[in-house]
Amino acid sequence: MSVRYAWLRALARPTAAIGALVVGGWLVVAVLSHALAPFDPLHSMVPLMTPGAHGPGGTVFWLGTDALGRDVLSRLIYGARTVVVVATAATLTAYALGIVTGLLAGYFRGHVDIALSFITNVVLSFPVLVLYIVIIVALGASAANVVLAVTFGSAPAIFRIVRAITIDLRSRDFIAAAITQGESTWRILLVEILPNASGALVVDFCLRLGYSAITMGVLGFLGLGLPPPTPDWGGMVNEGRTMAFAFPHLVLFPCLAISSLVLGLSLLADGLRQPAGRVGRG
Amino acid sequence: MSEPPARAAQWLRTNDGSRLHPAVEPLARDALQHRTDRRSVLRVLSWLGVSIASARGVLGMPAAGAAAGPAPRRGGTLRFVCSVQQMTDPAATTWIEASNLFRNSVEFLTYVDSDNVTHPYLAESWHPSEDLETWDFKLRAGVRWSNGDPFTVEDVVFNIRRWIAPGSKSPNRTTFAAITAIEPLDELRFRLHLARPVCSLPEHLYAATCPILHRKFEEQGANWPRNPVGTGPFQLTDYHVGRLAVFKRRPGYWGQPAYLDEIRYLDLGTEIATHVAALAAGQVDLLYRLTISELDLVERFPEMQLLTEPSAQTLVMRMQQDKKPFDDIRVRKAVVLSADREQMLRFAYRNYGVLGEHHHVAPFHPDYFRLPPVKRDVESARRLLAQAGYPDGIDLTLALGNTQGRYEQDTGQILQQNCAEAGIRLSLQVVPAAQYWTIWDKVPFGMTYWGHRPLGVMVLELAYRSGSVWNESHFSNAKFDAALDHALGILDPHERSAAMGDAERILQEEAVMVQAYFPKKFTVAGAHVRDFRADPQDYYRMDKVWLA
Amino acid sequence: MSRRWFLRKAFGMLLTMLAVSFLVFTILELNVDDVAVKVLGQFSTADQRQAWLQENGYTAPFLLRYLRWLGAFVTGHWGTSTYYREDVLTLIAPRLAASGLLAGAALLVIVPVGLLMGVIAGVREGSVVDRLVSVFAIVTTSIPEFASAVFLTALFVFWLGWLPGVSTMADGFHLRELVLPVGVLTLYSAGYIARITRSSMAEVMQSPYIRTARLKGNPLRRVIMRHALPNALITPVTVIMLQIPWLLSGVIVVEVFFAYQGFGTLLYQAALNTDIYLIEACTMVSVVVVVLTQVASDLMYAWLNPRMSFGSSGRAAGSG
Amino acid sequence: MGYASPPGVWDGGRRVLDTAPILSVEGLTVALPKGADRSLAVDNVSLELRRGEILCIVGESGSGKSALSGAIMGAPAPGLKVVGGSVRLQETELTGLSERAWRRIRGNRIAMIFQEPMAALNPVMPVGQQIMEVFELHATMSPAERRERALNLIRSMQLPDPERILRSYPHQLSGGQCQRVIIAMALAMNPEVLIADEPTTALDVTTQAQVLELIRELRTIQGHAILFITHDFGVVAEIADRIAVMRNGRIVEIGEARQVLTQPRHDYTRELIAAVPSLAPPSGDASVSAATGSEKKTVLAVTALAKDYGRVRAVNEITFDLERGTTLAVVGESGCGKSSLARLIVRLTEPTSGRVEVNGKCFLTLEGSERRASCRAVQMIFQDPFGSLNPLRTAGATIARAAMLAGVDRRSARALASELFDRVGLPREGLDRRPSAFSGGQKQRIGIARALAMNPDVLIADESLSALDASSQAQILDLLRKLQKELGLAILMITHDLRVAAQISHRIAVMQAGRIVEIGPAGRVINSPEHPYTRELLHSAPGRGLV
Repeated sequence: MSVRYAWLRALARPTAAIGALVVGGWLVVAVLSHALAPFDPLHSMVPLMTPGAHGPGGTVFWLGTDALGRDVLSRLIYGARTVVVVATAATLTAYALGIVTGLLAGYFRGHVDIALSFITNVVLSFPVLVLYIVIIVALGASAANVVLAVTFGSAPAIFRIVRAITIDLRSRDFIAAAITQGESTWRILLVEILPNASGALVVDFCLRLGYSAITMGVLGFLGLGLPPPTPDWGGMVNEGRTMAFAFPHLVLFPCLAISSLVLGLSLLADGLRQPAGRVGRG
Repeated sequence: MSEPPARAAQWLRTNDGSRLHPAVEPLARDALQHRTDRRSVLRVLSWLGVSIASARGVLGMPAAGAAAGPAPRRGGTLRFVCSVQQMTDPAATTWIEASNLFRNSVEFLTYVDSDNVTHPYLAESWHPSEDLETWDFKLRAGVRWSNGDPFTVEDVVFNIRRWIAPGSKSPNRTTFAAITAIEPLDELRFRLHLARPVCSLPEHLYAATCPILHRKFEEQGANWPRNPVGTGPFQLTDYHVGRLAVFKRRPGYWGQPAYLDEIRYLDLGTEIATHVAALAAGQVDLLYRLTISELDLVERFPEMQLLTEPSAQTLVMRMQQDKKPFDDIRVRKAVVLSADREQMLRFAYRNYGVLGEHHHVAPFHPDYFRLPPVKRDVESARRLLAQAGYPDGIDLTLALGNTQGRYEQDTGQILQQNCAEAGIRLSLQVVPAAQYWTIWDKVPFGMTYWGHRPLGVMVLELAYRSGSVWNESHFSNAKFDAALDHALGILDPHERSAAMGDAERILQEEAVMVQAYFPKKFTVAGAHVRDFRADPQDYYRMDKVWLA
Repeated sequence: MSRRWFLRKAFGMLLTMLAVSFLVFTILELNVDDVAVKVLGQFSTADQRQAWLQENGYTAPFLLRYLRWLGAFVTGHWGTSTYYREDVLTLIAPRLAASGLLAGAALLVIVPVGLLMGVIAGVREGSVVDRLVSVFAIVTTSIPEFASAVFLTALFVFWLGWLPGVSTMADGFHLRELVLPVGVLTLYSAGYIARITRSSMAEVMQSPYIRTARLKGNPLRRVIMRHALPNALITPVTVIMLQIPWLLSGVIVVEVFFAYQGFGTLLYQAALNTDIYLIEACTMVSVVVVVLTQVASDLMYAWLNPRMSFGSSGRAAGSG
Repeated sequence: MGYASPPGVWDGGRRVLDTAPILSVEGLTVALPKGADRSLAVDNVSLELRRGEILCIVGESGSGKSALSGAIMGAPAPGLKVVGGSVRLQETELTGLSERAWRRIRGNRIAMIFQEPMAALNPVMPVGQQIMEVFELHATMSPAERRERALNLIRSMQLPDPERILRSYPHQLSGGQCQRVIIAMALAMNPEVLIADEPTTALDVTTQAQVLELIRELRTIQGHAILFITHDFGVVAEIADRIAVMRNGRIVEIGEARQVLTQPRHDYTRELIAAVPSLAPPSGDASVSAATGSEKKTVLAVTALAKDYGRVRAVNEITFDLERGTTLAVVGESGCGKSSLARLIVRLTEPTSGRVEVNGKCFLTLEGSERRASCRAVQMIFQDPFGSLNPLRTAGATIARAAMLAGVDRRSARALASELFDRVGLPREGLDRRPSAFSGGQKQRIGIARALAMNPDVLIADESLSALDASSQAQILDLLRKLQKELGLAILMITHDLRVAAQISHRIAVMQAGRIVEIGPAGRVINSPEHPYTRELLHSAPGRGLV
């Protein structure tokens, strides 16, 4: 069965199926946030209503309202859009950076490899949060800076994965064949090596998306995330934390949201890992 | 009190036995005939050196603070959660928390109680000249510094000269700009010469930045925590910024010794919910600050004493008139007109507070003058914007630092929603608290927290007089300064509030700021903490506090 | 694998630290007058700042300043913090000890729990236990630290009231205050360790030498203890070593949430206050920790895995 | 280590010690898990084994021979289950035993020798300790006595410096030495039955010969009963007393070695024997005429080619010529540098010194586009069929791409691909399928088609047959011969198997430690080798009995 069918067959596996369902669900919520959200997430109505309370004009605050009287459910829905957009953007930029450097280092080895690996090592040994804060305090909090910060955090890890795969594939005979047949280096990298690495990379992409979502949550939690009033899960936890004792709904629902998204992504990654990564037993 | 007013005046005495100031007798008569409220008259009399006991007798007011309760227990350590801030020179310290720390060890010439009545402190007595331009003070005898030196007029002269010196970084330079010279008369007496009459001078001497430091303070490095010499009831033993400060009771204090053995100030960071949790777990006894978001948490613990106090503290969202686009008054007016004060108070502070009127003077300030009510008018805001050349709206940025708590950011977000209705696209630039204090007077449109001041005039003096050290809005208006000087010179509270009206009106017309509400002040104490009274200015004297 | 390997490792380590120090110094002290404002406060006048810059040698060329700073750093003069007004070294020491205590306590729980789960799941691959451990691992590593902190606090502080909500150690050390932070750390990383141990154990159980051990007549328990474990624990142990840097500077969220005065909060506060000298010192300390643990984990790997051991007694004359 | 027994067919002169069988297996049946290609791994197998006898079980992979050995040891591979029949070791019936009882038998009364010697030993435990463990399990001995017994065992395995071997880790020993340690471990408790599961498959020729010699002595001198499992009929011919041929879990033929080898009754046995390429070069036109063809044109000339890896000189001053339409086989054991030589010629690795000329033009100094244009002349096919093709591209696309690189336009490249598919004997519809849909042999054919797409003058085959089973090897050899005749291809065949070299090459070069020790016409090198190393190679080649 060719590789394409492998994906479909994998998705049938329970872990991947649940993961795909959860992630798909949040994706739909993010895309259709305008339609799904019962209220305008930025509009203050009645402060600190408990979940299920009735709002003005027969409406119901299913998940209650926050300190500023904004509907928590609507902010969760729009928060999904923020997370999906920003986390994906960050992960894609990190991937672009990681793949290019990883391929070059893995294929050419020698000085290129030593230099790039050293830079990665330096960035990895830098305390990640100081990196985030320095970037954000220096440039000010905005979606672009969060993307930059998250990219800086994930690119080294992606570099290492791509480099390892490239080194392994480079020793395979079909690359030697391509070289002896006069294939150009760029074609070998992009047509022969990268597609074969895609299996493992897709698995890591799912995990990396999860880490980016967590990082955004942490930044929001520490008050370094997106500027108010952007609905952002981490920010919601940060805002609601002080009143959590009396109004747990302010923090529980955003935490459940982010955990479920990341769990979905991890399950998806784990489910997809079988056909692409580990050689079947026996 | 049926005593005929004329004869009543004769019962009044001054602390130093000097002749009564001519204004005293008419003021007492007005109070007795109920033409002005007796509390504000008592306050003015205390300025003029009249002994409070005699004044209360004449005006028929009960002796203040005759606490009947159980006898206070001596001893014990009080753990006070309060941020321990970076501080070297008390005269230039901007934060109230820091002033509360050194307040235990260094004292003031006068003491203003929570009813705004000025009492003798290091100055035993004082009396002003008729034209209120010369003030004679007599210091308390037998007071010793913690390093053994005697407390003399030399110390006071060193301090006052230091405040009003041209290079001084202390806000006192503006507050006491009127003082032209200080003339020591003898070991314990000195005279102050003023350029213009300032009736409330004794009350100003109790401002947070006016403690009397030892005369060799600057010679010994001008770093008080490192060389904590003081005349007060406690002695500072160790001071670590951001962590801990410890004061122990000092033997040989001139006054009545404090009840507590030791006060430990613990800096538990900016998360106030953490402080409440620590209080609930019995790890601490007293919190310095509680904001609206922790209120519901505290209500869950009935044994905790929730102390609340109306306060003139407020959030000032001011626009710098010398920076684009705020140099155009129509833009400023549009912002002020679109602000919905009720909504801000309701959502950001859950109605625990009093509405402001965009001029920083609180309704309960004695010298407040009621102006016609402020109405929100989005339509005219939109029209003004169009006239100013922004037909399809304008992009503005409000910088804030949540220095006192999350309600600052919430207030900002309500303003954001309000402005949106008028076509103003307001974005919030939230910076870490410490970071905000480095840019608070530089950002064109910023939200700054201002602490309580007993008098409206004190606030306007500090924040809006041209060239004042803390004039963050770079507001400079000759008519306003004149109105302020005029108000400062008037003794009679009734007349003074009329003069204040002009100053308030100018601030409103010039649309200097959006100042929506005066949030109530909360603090909370453990069950066993006794006689700790919340003070509107947050000036906590700890020597009367004891632990049951 | 020999002394040459160790020298090359040490050189790499040194170079990494130098590179990071240069990066940190450039980010924070390239712009000179920012430094002056930070140190003298926003009320200092321009000429005061200029005088201070002059006096502290900030007018020298950038590279010279960097070398001077590096020299000072190596000899222990880390400067005074602009926010705390205290010597940086005396600030960092107690905080490092606090975080070390938290990290130690966390490791004491994470390592046995993680390894035990991993081994049991690895031995009985495909069994119910294995599936349970995998699900536990995936779920716990997917919940961000601040979310699990919220959940645990809601459960143990707000609802059951068994534990204090805060670990400020305000009046002395209380073990009860460590329980929740360690709980959150364990939840987050025990699952990760279990997963790695499980896959390593499962792989080893399939290898030929385990079949040899069984066919020699070893009972299953002995096969696991004498043959499987020594091979299977090599990777997890090195991964555990790499958790140490995370436990020191990475757990800022947990320390901030519980107001635990550790190294993480100090780093966070320093960064918020852009407290230049403190950030430089904290960054260098965490880099040193990262690099040292990397070397330690390599040494541990070589020690556990004779194939990599250096200085072994030469190779028998085998065919190439 | 001399050669005790003379070469030649083993005439079965063994001494049978006693008639009663040590091990008797009746109707043993082992079930495969659901979803396997057949229901039973072992189907109603019966056999007997006596002391002092080697019973060889031979069959292709998947015939169930390993499942049988596992069942006899009471430890079938995961998923397999013994569902019937009995296994009796002298008087004890094994099939029903409890796990505890089985443990007293494994390693004590029945011991096993494994296929992958390096992997069968615990990498983190010294080998001596692994031997002594057997004594711990099955005997009560003091540690010093255990150590002494282990040393004696190592000494009896003719291993150098037993003290150091005792302390060494497996990665510090060679494949051969590890296998001797495993045999020592098996002999520790002097078991009644020894099961050897493909013990020499992973070893190279000379080491394989020594181990087989060792096992033969175990049978004749110490009278062990040995069950020898292998897929290589050459080894069977070398060592077996009796032979059982297995196919799909059933024994299709069992009998005395001489009778099964010379007059096999079952045609499957005949097929297996025929598939073993014989050592004698084929007579007839192939080898002789091409060499003396009229236009003798040298297509490849290699002079003094050398390559250093640090201080080691892997390829040392190699010089040879290759004429059009002829095949030169480079033979040598693993590590002699033959693969490095191939990679140097196609410049996958840059040589340290020496010249390579293709059709008279110097090949090594070309750079950039000129180099890419000229590399058409020399093409390579590789050893590992699974790694030689890009798994994501269809066979047709891979071949067409090669053609395009040689300058053919896209449309005609597609046509050339399908034409080459026919030429290498692959079904047309396979063009659009991915490599994973093909067998090992078919993948090599695609590799060949890809090489031919560039119309090369020289084809280098680097161990291209070693990963295939006997029948596929034979087919590929025929294909290469046919292509050589039709296209006049020059072939450089790199192999470790003398038989393969004998079957295809006109001339043979023998390499040892980076140097060519002997080169000449195939017939001459095989029948009257001049260099002692060549003689040793020829002598060690198993299955001489089949000549």
